[in-house]
Amino acid sequence: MQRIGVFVCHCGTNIAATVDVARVVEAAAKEPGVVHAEDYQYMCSEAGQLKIREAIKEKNLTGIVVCSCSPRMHENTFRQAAERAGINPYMVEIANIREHCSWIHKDIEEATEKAVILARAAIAKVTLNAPLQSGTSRVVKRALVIGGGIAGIQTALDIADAGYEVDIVEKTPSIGGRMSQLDKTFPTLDCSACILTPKMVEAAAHEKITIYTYSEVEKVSGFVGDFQVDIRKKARSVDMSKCTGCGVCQEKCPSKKTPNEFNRGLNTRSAIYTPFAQAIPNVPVIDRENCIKFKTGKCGVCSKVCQAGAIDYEQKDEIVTQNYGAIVVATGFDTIKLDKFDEYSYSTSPDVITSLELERIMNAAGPTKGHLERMSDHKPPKSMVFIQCVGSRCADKRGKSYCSKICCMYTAKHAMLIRDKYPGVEVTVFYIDVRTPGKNFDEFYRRAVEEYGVNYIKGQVGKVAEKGDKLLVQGVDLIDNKRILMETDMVVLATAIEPNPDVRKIATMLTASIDTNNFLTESHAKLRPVESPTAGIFLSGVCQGPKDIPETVAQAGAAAVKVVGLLAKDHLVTNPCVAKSDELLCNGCSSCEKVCPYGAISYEEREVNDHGIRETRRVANVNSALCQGCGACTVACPSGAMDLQGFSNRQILAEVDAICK
Amino acid sequence: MQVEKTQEFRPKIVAFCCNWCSYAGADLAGSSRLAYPADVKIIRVPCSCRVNPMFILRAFQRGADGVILCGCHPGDCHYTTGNYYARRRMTLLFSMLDYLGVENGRTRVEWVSAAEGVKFSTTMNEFVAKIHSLGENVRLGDLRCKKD
Amino acid sequence: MVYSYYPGCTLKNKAQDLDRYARMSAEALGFTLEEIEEWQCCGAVYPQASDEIATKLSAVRALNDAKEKDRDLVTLCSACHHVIKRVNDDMKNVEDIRTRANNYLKLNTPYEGETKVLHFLEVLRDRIGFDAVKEKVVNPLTGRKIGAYYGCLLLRPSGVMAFDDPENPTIIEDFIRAIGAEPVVYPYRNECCGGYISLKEKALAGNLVDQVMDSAADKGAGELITACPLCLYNLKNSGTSKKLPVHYITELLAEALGLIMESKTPQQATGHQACSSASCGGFDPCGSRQMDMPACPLGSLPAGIKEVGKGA
Amino acid sequence: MHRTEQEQAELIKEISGVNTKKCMKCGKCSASCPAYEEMDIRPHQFVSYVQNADVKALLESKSIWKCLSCFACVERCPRDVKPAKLIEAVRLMVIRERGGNYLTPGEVPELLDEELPQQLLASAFRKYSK
Amino acid sequence: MQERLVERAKELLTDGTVVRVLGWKQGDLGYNPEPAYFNSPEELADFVYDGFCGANLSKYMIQAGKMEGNTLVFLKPCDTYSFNQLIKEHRVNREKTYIIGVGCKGTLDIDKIKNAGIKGIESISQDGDMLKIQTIYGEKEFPFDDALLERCTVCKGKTHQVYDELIGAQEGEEAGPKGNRFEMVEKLEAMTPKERFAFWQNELSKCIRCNACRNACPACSCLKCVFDSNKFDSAQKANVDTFEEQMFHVIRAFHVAGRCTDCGECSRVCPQGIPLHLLNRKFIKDINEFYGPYQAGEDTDSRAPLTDYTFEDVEPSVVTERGGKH
Repeated sequence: MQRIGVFVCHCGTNIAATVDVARVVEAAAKEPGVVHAEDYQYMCSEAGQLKIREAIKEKNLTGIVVCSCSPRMHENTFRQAAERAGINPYMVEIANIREHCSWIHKDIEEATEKAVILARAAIAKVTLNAPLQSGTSRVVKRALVIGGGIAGIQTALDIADAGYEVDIVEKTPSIGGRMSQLDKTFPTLDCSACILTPKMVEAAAHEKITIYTYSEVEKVSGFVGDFQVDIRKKARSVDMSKCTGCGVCQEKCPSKKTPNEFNRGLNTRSAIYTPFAQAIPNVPVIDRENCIKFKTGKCGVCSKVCQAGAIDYEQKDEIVTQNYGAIVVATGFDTIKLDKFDEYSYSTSPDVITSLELERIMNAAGPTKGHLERMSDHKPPKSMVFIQCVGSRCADKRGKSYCSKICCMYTAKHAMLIRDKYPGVEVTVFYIDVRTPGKNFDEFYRRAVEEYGVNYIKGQVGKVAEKGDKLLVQGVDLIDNKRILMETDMVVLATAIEPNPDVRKIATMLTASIDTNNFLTESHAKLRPVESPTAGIFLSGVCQGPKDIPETVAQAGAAAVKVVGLLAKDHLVTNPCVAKSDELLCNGCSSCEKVCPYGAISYEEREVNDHGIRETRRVANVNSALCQGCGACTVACPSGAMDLQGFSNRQILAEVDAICK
Repeated sequence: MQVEKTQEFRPKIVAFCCNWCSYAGADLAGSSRLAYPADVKIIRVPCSCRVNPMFILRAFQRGADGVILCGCHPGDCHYTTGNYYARRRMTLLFSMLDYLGVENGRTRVEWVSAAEGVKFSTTMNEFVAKIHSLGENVRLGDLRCKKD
Repeated sequence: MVYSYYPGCTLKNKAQDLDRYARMSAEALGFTLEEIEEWQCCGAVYPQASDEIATKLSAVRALNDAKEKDRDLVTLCSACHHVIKRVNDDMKNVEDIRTRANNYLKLNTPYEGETKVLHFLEVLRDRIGFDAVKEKVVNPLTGRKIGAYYGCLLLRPSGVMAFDDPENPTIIEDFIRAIGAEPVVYPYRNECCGGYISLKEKALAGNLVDQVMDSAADKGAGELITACPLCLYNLKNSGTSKKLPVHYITELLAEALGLIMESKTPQQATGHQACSSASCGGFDPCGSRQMDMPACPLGSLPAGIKEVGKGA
Repeated sequence: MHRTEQEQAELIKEISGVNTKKCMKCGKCSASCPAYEEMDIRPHQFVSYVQNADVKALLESKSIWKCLSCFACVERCPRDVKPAKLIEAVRLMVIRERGGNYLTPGEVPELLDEELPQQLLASAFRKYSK
Repeated sequence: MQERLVERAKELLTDGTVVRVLGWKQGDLGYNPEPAYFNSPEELADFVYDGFCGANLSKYMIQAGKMEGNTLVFLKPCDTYSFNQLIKEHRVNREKTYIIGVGCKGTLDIDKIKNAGIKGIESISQDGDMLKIQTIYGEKEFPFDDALLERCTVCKGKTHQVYDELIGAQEGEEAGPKGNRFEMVEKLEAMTPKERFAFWQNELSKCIRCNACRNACPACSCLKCVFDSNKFDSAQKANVDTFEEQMFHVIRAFHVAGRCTDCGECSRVCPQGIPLHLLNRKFIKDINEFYGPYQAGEDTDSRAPLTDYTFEDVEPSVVTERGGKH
């Protein structure tokens, strides 16, 4: 028979104001097995914990129940207290009488009665608890970073600088990400390439960093400390060890009609290409879908002109399998498709562009060599209109419900740069709200207005219509309450950003959760913002939520520290609340194996001794390092052979019985 | 001879909540002070897929008037797929209970995320109201339906 | 294939061409428009208020008629299509309206939005296929540059109408291509011409029509086509800017299919049957009175209106 | 029956089914409205006027007769507020409560012309009178 | 037919293909043959195969598979679904089993004959469409079709799903005209909850917890039933019995949901005549409607409905939404 101690917390007045704590103690003391019951102001305090430890020792307690706040808050605190007093930490149960009771009920009678029942359920459960031993698992001292943008690069650099191996997997032919497409960065107006390129070079040169470009994560198995990952290195058709990066192949390639992704389709590229001049690695890839050689079998120009003999049409995709202790997701973002916003004529007029397209137009390496011009007739504009919140803050299905956060600032940046470089261009910004929280951000925006004469009009635009070779912008000025009908030369849409669509696939592989907008969910919105709820998975950059470059870099560093903290350990303590099969009851039917999301259950032929009968049976075997303790198998098992430690059938039934009594 | 009950009907309601979403949602309802009746008692399970139909039947057999199972939204399961299995199991179980002629309003599944404190509270309020309208559970207590 | 067909009041007199050419073209394309019996005016304006039931009943009757015959319901006039489609959506999705409407109508079985409402153009696109239409064209309208005028009622609100992309529709352009002409895309093709208020707000309607005409002319259209009698009237009669000819979609379809020799000038298109304005006796602003369709005596329009006025 | 402005505002919300609190005051409804310049109170203001129970001004506004019911505001609103429904509700309140028909049969003959389609009269009566 | 089976069994025993035969042997009455092992050609003298050999022998193969040497088993078409399902669940050893698929004209329900007032039965033989019944009161006749078990009136098919050879049957044989096996389920569904409750109360009240259904059911093949182990036990042993007793049939039906082949053994063996198959069929019907047609035992590798899912599965609320009758 267990000797149970019950500890009821007042939580100041949080609990005590609505629950008659003394009555809970009194009722608990009468429960079978309870040999000690007391209450205290703050059980989680050092003094409170001391009370628990003393009672355990004095009364020889074998299990304890703490009636307090949510176990999500202090279960660990009390488990540690129990352990310090010499009993197994899993002999602790929490009755949640704060979040689930005192905070939501007003009537003291009702709340007290409920608190007593919750305490009884916890007592009934703890009576059936058994000491559980945590196992250990190894930590592979290597990290994987998925995505080679500024978030991924920074995370990799910080992990590598701490002395651990890091691999970056990047889907496109070069690392660099969105930031490499930007012209200048707010609020300081540094050239984006000037600050990014050195980081790219540093990452490439770092002895601890391996970069897999033109590669994708194909399969992930394992768990925190020991993930096994298959990386598909897509065939580049160019031998990286031979290519000198001279670029002749790209010049001579006869297939030049493919939309240039890096320039957002504003111009075209050759079928063999590097996305941009500073690409790392500076080795081109052949886009086989658009290559004449691959489509027709004829051509082979690139191979002929390559002096290094690096072109390899026979190259195959390659699978690299590697083990990692931690994985960082840094898959970044893209702008949303604008096909649902045709009132702004994006799909009909080439002079209506997105802000990211404008970045490319403004960039000296872009399709117009940095000259501001209209894409329809290549004439310089005399006036430009910027429209904010296109697709952001939309409650309807056309757009995104959230604020994309970066648009207000980059629009101010664009407006300022244009007014600075082309003072003759009239710039008007239609806004709903200007949101500029951040150091020197509002000052930046005000400069655009006050020093550069950018015309900010409050009011969302209703329609952009082509009229002759102009664009007619139809809106209202909400401050003046009057109609605006403005003819302009170019319209720039501050398009909402969304997580890279690939993230769904990756999240599924990693069993990391994502929200309704496809952003990865953090473990705690405030206190664990760079960790996924799935152990060993960390988040860096916009894949977690909209953010600008400084925030991304900060988060990348934070994720790196969390990874380093994990990799610094030699072993991890595993959760002992895992499934366990009773070999004497197991039919060997495989039902449990089919529902296990972790592949933690295998079957083996084992000799069992069933009350004297020795025979070889096919029985389930749970790998406790892989099992995460969901319990799906326990219900699939018809015979009840499979049970979950810490949440056993008998324990849950005991809670049910106590509540229904 | 039955003594006439003067006491107001106080239903017994068991809510199974998965640890990652719904239990956290219930915590959020608590920290947001979103009230729901004290008749609801929550049992924490790691995942909605841990809930064996036997637990639910046991609750009814022991006098529960309503049982509700809350889990992560489909697609958001902490264990990736647990709630999909739970969804099938509960669909079939509820349909069977209905087939046996017991009020199917006494069972419910609701997907509540950790962020949906409001939904948790409204769901519980609705569910308690529903159980009030159905009254005390008589039929579900003994599914063998044995006549006296 | 036989479809139940709801012509609506205007197609029975002022817009007889729209109606007649639609039926002729339908037969040529292998489907039949069978007019539902004893239909009533739809009221021409969708009653948006949640407490209006009586004004939705004529649409429900038409919908139920099609349901009983187990057919889809085809419309042509944009206003009728808008009203009937939206009422159908209410009957399907708004419990309060469904219950109350059924309480009024006391049908054999309650109507719950079962009928599928199709616009004539949707039949061409989704059932016949524009490629099949193209194959039947004997007299392609080659060289004609035609602007599609969608107006507002076919497209919006897009959630319910589900007709086409509300901001960049293509169905009429595809239709124009099918009959061998060249579509001209212009930005104001989905902006309202102000037809509804053209009775009393001449100036406003005029401005809006000018905007549409100018926009279409700017992009090089030689003529406009529409499915809406009200738009056609307003585009022709309001505004001050230079006018492009306006035709009904079915008129050009019939022409391309070789059913009539050539499309008439705008004057001819509707002018010759001015007499049929008569059917005002059947016109009913409340949309709940029986219409006496086939023979309405000529010239009783004002009288009919007065009568209704008195009754109201 | 006399109602306070607050009650009238509630009634407008009820018969229109519009939740005025969803508005984020971006002005896209007004920016989209083809009749904007003819209106004294603009579509986006209808939302805030109802929210603030300034119903008297709305009942006297000429805007209610100018709305084209083209649903551009409904289609383009990013918050799904449906200003057109509010305008319709105010219009109904006028023609129902004051008997304030905006069109009388007596006016009709002089407004007619040869080509005028039936549906224009039908819709005018539907919109302007009860 | 019986002779051909015996002859072939003797051959297989003699040539060493198998060391034992699992079949049916004559019971103490003329209409109650029972499953039996035959270890030598001589023992086969007691072998019988007639319309009363309803017993599904698949389940016995779990035990037989553990014995030394190969076993010959005779399976009727519907029994092979059960056997396949047991292969899927790794419960039987296909390699050690020699299956003769036997033709089946339908199996008979003695109670239907007795209920028709025929008493003192000594033996029954078949003559064309009629049964000739020798009773102590003389010979009686009874139409074969009227004596069929319910399950045979809605026969799943005459095709064997797994076999080594066929006797008295052809590959791909069609079943005769079939009734709608869900007819009674649908009838129950159409009742009010009160009527349904009354129906089940009446039926399940007859249960004497003899476990015949559990013992006969090929899906109920756990080494140890949950009701016999302490896995779902809580501290108070006395109450456990009531839980078991009160929830037994529902839990049993749930445990075999998605695995039950609808072989009908549960109802056939129930001494109280409870239509237990109606519980299983409800699950089968729901599974078919919610997740697409599924027949347990049709193959050995597909995922069972309860160990599978799709993202778009119906929500449990579908039960209340479609219900309507309350």
